[in-house]
Amino acid sequence: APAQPEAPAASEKLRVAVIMPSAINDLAFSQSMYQSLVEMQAELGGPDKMELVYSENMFVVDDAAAAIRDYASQGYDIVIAHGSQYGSSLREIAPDFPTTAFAHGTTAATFVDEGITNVFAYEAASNEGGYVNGVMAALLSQSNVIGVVGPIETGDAKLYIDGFVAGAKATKPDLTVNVNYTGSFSDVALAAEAANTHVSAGADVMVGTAQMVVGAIGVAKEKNVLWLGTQASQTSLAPEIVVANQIYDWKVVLRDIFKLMGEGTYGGKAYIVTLANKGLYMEFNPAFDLPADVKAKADETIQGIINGTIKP
Amino acid sequence: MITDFFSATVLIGILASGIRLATPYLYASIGETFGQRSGVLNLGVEGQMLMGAFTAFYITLRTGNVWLGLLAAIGVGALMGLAMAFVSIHLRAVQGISGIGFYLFGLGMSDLLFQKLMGEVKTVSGFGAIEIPFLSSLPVVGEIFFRQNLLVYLAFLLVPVAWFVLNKTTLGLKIRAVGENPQAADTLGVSVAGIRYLTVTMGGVFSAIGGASLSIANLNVFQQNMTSGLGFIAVALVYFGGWKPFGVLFGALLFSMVNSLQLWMQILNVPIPSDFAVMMPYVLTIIVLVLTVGRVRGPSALTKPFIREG
Amino acid sequence: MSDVQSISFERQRIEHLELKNITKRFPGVLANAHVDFDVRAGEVHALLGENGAGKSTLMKILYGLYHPDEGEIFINGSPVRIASPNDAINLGIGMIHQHFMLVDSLTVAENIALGLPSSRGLLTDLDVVSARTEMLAKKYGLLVDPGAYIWQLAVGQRQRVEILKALYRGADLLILDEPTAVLTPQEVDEFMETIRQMTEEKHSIIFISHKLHEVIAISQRVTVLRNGRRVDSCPTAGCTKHDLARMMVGQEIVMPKLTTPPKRGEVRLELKNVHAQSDRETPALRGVDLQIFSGEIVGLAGVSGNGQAELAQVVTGLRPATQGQVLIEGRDMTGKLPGEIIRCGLAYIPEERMRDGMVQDFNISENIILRDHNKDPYAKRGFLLHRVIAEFTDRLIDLFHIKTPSRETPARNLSGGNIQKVVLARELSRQPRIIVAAQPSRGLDIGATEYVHNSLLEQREKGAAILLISEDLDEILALSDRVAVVYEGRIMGILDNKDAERERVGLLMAGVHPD
Amino acid sequence: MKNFLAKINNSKYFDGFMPVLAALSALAIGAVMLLFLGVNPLVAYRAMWVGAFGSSNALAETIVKAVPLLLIGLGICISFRAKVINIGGEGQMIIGALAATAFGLYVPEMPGWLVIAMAMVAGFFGGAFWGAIPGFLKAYFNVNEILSTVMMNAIAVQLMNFFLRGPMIDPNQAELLSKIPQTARLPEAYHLARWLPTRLHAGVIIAVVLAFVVYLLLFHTTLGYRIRAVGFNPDASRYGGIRVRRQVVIALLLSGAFAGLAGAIQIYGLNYRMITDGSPTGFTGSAGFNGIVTALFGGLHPLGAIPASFFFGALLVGANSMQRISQVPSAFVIALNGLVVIFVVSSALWQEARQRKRRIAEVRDDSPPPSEPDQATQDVSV
Ligand SMILES: Nc1ncnc2c1ncn2[C@@H]1O[C@H](COP(=O)(O)OP(=O)(O)OP(=O)(O)O)[C@@H](O)[C@H]1O
Ligand SMILES: Nc1ncnc2c1ncn2[C@@H]1O[C@H](COP(=O)(O)OP(=O)(O)OP(=O)(O)O)[C@@H](O)[C@H]1O
Ligand SMILES: [Mg+2]
Ligand SMILES: [Mg+2]
Repeated sequence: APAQPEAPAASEKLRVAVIMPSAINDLAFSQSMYQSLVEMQAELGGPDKMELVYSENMFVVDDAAAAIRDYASQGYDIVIAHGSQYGSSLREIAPDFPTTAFAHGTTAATFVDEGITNVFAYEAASNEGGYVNGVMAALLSQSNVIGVVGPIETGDAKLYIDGFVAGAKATKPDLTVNVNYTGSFSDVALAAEAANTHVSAGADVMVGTAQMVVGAIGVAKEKNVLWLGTQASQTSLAPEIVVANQIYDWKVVLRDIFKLMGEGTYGGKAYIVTLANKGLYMEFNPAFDLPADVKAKADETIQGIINGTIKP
Repeated sequence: MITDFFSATVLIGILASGIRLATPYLYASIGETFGQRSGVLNLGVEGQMLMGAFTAFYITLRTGNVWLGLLAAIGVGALMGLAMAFVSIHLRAVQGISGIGFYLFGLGMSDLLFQKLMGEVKTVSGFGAIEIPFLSSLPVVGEIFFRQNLLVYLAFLLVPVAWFVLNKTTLGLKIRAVGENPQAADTLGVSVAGIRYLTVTMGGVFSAIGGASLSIANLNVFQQNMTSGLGFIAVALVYFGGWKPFGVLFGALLFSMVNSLQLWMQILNVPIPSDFAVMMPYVLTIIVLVLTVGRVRGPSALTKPFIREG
Repeated sequence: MSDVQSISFERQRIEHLELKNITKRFPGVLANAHVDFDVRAGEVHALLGENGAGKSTLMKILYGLYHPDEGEIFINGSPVRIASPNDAINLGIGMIHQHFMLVDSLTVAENIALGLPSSRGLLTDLDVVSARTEMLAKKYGLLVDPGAYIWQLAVGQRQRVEILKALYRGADLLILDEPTAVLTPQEVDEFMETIRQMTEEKHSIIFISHKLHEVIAISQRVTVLRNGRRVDSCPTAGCTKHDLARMMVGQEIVMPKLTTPPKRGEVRLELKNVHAQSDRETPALRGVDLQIFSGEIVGLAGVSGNGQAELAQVVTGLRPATQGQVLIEGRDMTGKLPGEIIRCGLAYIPEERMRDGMVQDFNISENIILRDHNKDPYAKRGFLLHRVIAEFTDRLIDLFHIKTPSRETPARNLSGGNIQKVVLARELSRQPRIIVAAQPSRGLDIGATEYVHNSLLEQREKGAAILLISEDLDEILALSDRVAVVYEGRIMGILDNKDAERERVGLLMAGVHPD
Repeated sequence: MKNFLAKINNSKYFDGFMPVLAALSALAIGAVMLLFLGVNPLVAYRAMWVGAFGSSNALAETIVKAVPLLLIGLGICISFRAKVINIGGEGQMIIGALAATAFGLYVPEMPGWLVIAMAMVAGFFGGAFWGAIPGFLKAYFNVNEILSTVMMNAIAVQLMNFFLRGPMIDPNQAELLSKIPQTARLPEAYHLARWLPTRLHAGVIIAVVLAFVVYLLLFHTTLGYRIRAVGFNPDASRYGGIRVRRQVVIALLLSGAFAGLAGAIQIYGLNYRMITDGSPTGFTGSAGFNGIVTALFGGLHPLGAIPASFFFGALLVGANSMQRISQVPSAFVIALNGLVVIFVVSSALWQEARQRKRRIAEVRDDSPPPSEPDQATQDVSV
């Protein structure tokens, strides 16, 4: 269990603002952060102890920039820019508010090298959970064909998918992993058709990342194909076929940041959430009857990654 | 690798998913065709689809009855259509902008309702696949054509029906006349406003059904902005089809099949970047139109409000 | 109006229709001021007036297209409310509009069936409509193919469709707003016959025309409007053209005529074996040879649809010649762009002025520079010189007596005759070396017609080579030094003014060589 | 008093308030929705007002938002006047930005002002190129521009994604785990001047100056004359010696060019690097569509587009501020924008009807005919 975090100033309320590129309930990237923040709020003792405000669907970069500046000037203690595309704006705004903390993900850039000291950076080693999912997928697949539905071929999505492919191939080298990208984060219908394509091509296990995969999960459910999720829990959509989800739990990062803030440090540290630091964890669907040997292999892989014996 | 393309699996896959992808376009584009043939450009299709998709989904979720969901979508589509009709016919608003207004309204409203009434992404059991007895067991064609859900069949049925209504009925005659020369139709006692109200409202209904075909038949989920630009493509397809139902059918199928083709190309490791694969349906639609260029002329009165100033 | 007569299909026949004290205002215009008008069964009542006098407005009120600001309408003594064309149709009123009210992309039968209940309920019954149309057509001598698309028809045929539309709906009262403006003399004769037949069957007819001889020939009564007011009404019997003209414009009008012999100079325009296709992609010109000299007017006579329109378009570069040559002052201009031909000093008064000659949404100044907008003195280095343009426009408004509130008025707000004058002013002020004038007086009142004719003669004096295309034989004979007759895309013959007798020209127009 | 009110009501100066009245009505409906959402409308609208106008920074943000709207609106003024419905502003903006960014990143070092100037030109040409394609297809292949521009938007987004994650990716990112699809940052020297501490940048000057240029172009040059003539009546234009198809291409090309310039200015004035989130509107912020609305609100008049873009900039910025301060869902804000657009565009009729009514009321029974009646014939003697 995590240690009690130290609130910045015991009496004062911590004021947190977050800017997210999609909706707080997208079952994916934005939801992962929102959820972590809500849990942090509970952990710190509710709205009286931590105020939380958010701007969702801020996919327009310069709108986000305006929001970041506005929150900062309203005196929020920390402004979290939860989207890699916001980096440029942060770099510009942060120097104007030296006593406000900023956090930015997913990226590794804190701009410390540029003399900016109040930006935290965080990213997720999503390839780790991807690798674990890949191992399970390979073992679960009877047809030895696996389908992957991606949005655009970059960033977190690509990282996850690369990890997944590596895990699958390491387990069964002759396995076929079919990947297609829909070119969109929102086209649910195309994601569904991408899934259909995988099924036609013989896939009996599928994965995917980003918010449009709800379409693909629907197909998986209908065609009774197994699904492995990432970013947030997707089990509720199809309890019959979701095997497990890699969950991003940003609380690890948030706790440390809040602690440092209490100590008067407003940035300069970069975090990577991993299986080892529990910022990533695998959530197994209890309703899914996962064969024991697969579960064992998964646990073994997780351990291996944590130990460093397996490089995803 | 190239030969893989000609395997039965791939061909069947392309055709079957092409047909599914084409379904929402067909509803929205045929509805839009009626509106445009009578002289009204509705750029708000996307908004109507989203509202239809949400309503159908939510009512189905609440009642467990897809038919009620569909009916509710029809109702909401009719309301959105009526509003569009009122604004463009009675208030004579510039149709291009008012359409964008309805798009924004539908985009925001469907999401707002989604957040307030549901809060999270859920699933329903929508219209299931209906296997047409005997036909569905035919090899190849069985899977492509005869194992789809009800709304897919209806979409394809809509095409000949629309053709028939436009070309063989007195209503169709009025619609065509009103879109070409409303003054002339008016002098013969045809109610230009009445016809346009009808077609634009109908367009709203069909767009909403198109949305419902996603949320309670094909995908069985609702997510904000789930149509993601589909409504605008649907409007473009009306132009592609030269304002004719069968032309629209051709356009919708072409666009959708190429879209599923590109998904296959990615799977079969055709060495082009995924972005270029995704581009293909858009590029090909334009190219086909260039190659098959005809002197199709749109309805002469398209976007022109009718005024009898006196 | 509490005792409004209810509209039903079993209505009574219109024996007597009266418009009383009708007033109608448009922005900036009093179109009708306390106008009284009436018509009886079996009678033709002609409505006369200059362009913009308010004739069409009055008739549109009767047909339910406009709502009067004041006044009432009575049928057989009881007041009626006509709120829409539908009401008018149900009361037995039919109207042939000044501009065709036909849907080009539909067939004749579809145009006729439009808005009528079908014998097959929801489905169209075009075969039934076609059959009935053919019967009606035979009865009134208005032959036309019910299956043809409107865009395929010549104007004369379109006019027949308009009449058939009204007859098909069983109109007791027919409003004919300038129905003859676009008809050939032969077609006018046939049309008059149709009207007579209808009055014999006790139809009431309101007839609007700028051609006084038609009014005299067909009507029993005449009412004259001027500036929206009724000037006078009187029986036609005993009236002469001069009387009517005086009533209309307040003074006598004498139509100008050629009086001097041509001062012929060099060949300005020459066509050598020109071939061209029509819009319907059928051969329209099949080897036209024609020369026009400086200082002369050559009239091109012919029944409409024999290639006149295409000839004008080929000369002006708006239609490609498929074969042959067009020479302007000796230079081969075949296939050149319209812009290049404009620069040769060619003026063109197009037949479809509303469509081709004018940008309706441009104001008068902007229309004045349509053909020379990028030339000195209107523009320098790509910039328009608005002051120069304005001064020039004002001069032309003055010179050509264009009735308009200002030079900033959009062309669409001008009356038909004044639109015409703007085109004329523009074309004639360009100091043209060649003028192609297609149907220059169509739709104009007599005053304006006189003015156009005088202008053409003046240009002839100045040495322009003029090709006058007209379906009005009187106009051709009055103004042409030589008359060329076109038939099926060929020149049937060219007659000198002195040899150009009506009969000879008529025979040539019918494709018959007199000798 | 009553008389006075009637006088105001009939005054033509009141016409201009009709759109404002309409926008207020939309906000009133929005207020009802807010009550349902459990948000105090007064608080929300105050946040909106403050967010758009409340401080010099707010005002600056409003103007910053208005700049691309104005530029794209100017292009729309040109193309719509030629009756060419350019829905491709989104794609043209993207291609313009790509061209301008590539220019700044890959040309050898040069004085800042020169790079900026040339990058603007690159953006202009990039957009022009992307606009010219549908223009050409329309003029010579009869491909409807609504169709082609919608398709070209989608193509541009994919091209952007391809370049930003591939050939043009920030060399630093290429080595990182996250591989954000973004270009390297442009050097300081290449940034457009800013009025610090706000984000207001010199792009606004470019845009306003260009509004006057487009005004001159449309109404004082022969090119503008031709474009307008073709839009009103292609038949008459041909008759007037105008090469109709060429004007169609030019109109779309210019329209695209302004969108491309808008893209370039967003990069050099605001973002300093190009980033994609993969979505169609992440970079453009829907300016390609909103620019159409802006131009039409401005009556397709370049100078009318200036206040119209300011109004929309304020609406968008204010709405975001409302979301932040009163925590209404962003969805509400989008729906509200839709309502405002619908209401304002519908108000044009009232404005026209008022004008018409006034002009009809001016007509008296004894008013003289438009000009002296018999003049035409009086002077002509035969
Ligand atoms: N819808 C309208 N809006 C504004 N003004 C109009 C309208 N209709 C007619 N007018 C004006 O009313 C006056 C009368 O027009 P009307 O068409 O009745 O003339 P007319 O006698 O038919 O002329 P013409 O011989 O040219 O056909 C004109 O000044 C015209 O400009
Ligand atoms: N929207 C309008 N605003 C102002 N005036 C109009 C408008 N529409 C028509 N008019 C004027 O009203 C008159 C009546 O229009 P109508 O349709 O009868 O054509 P017209 O101009 O009389 O035709 P023609 O050219 O054959 O004489 C015309 O003189 C025209 O200038
Ligand atoms: Mg008239
Ligand atoms: Mg007239």
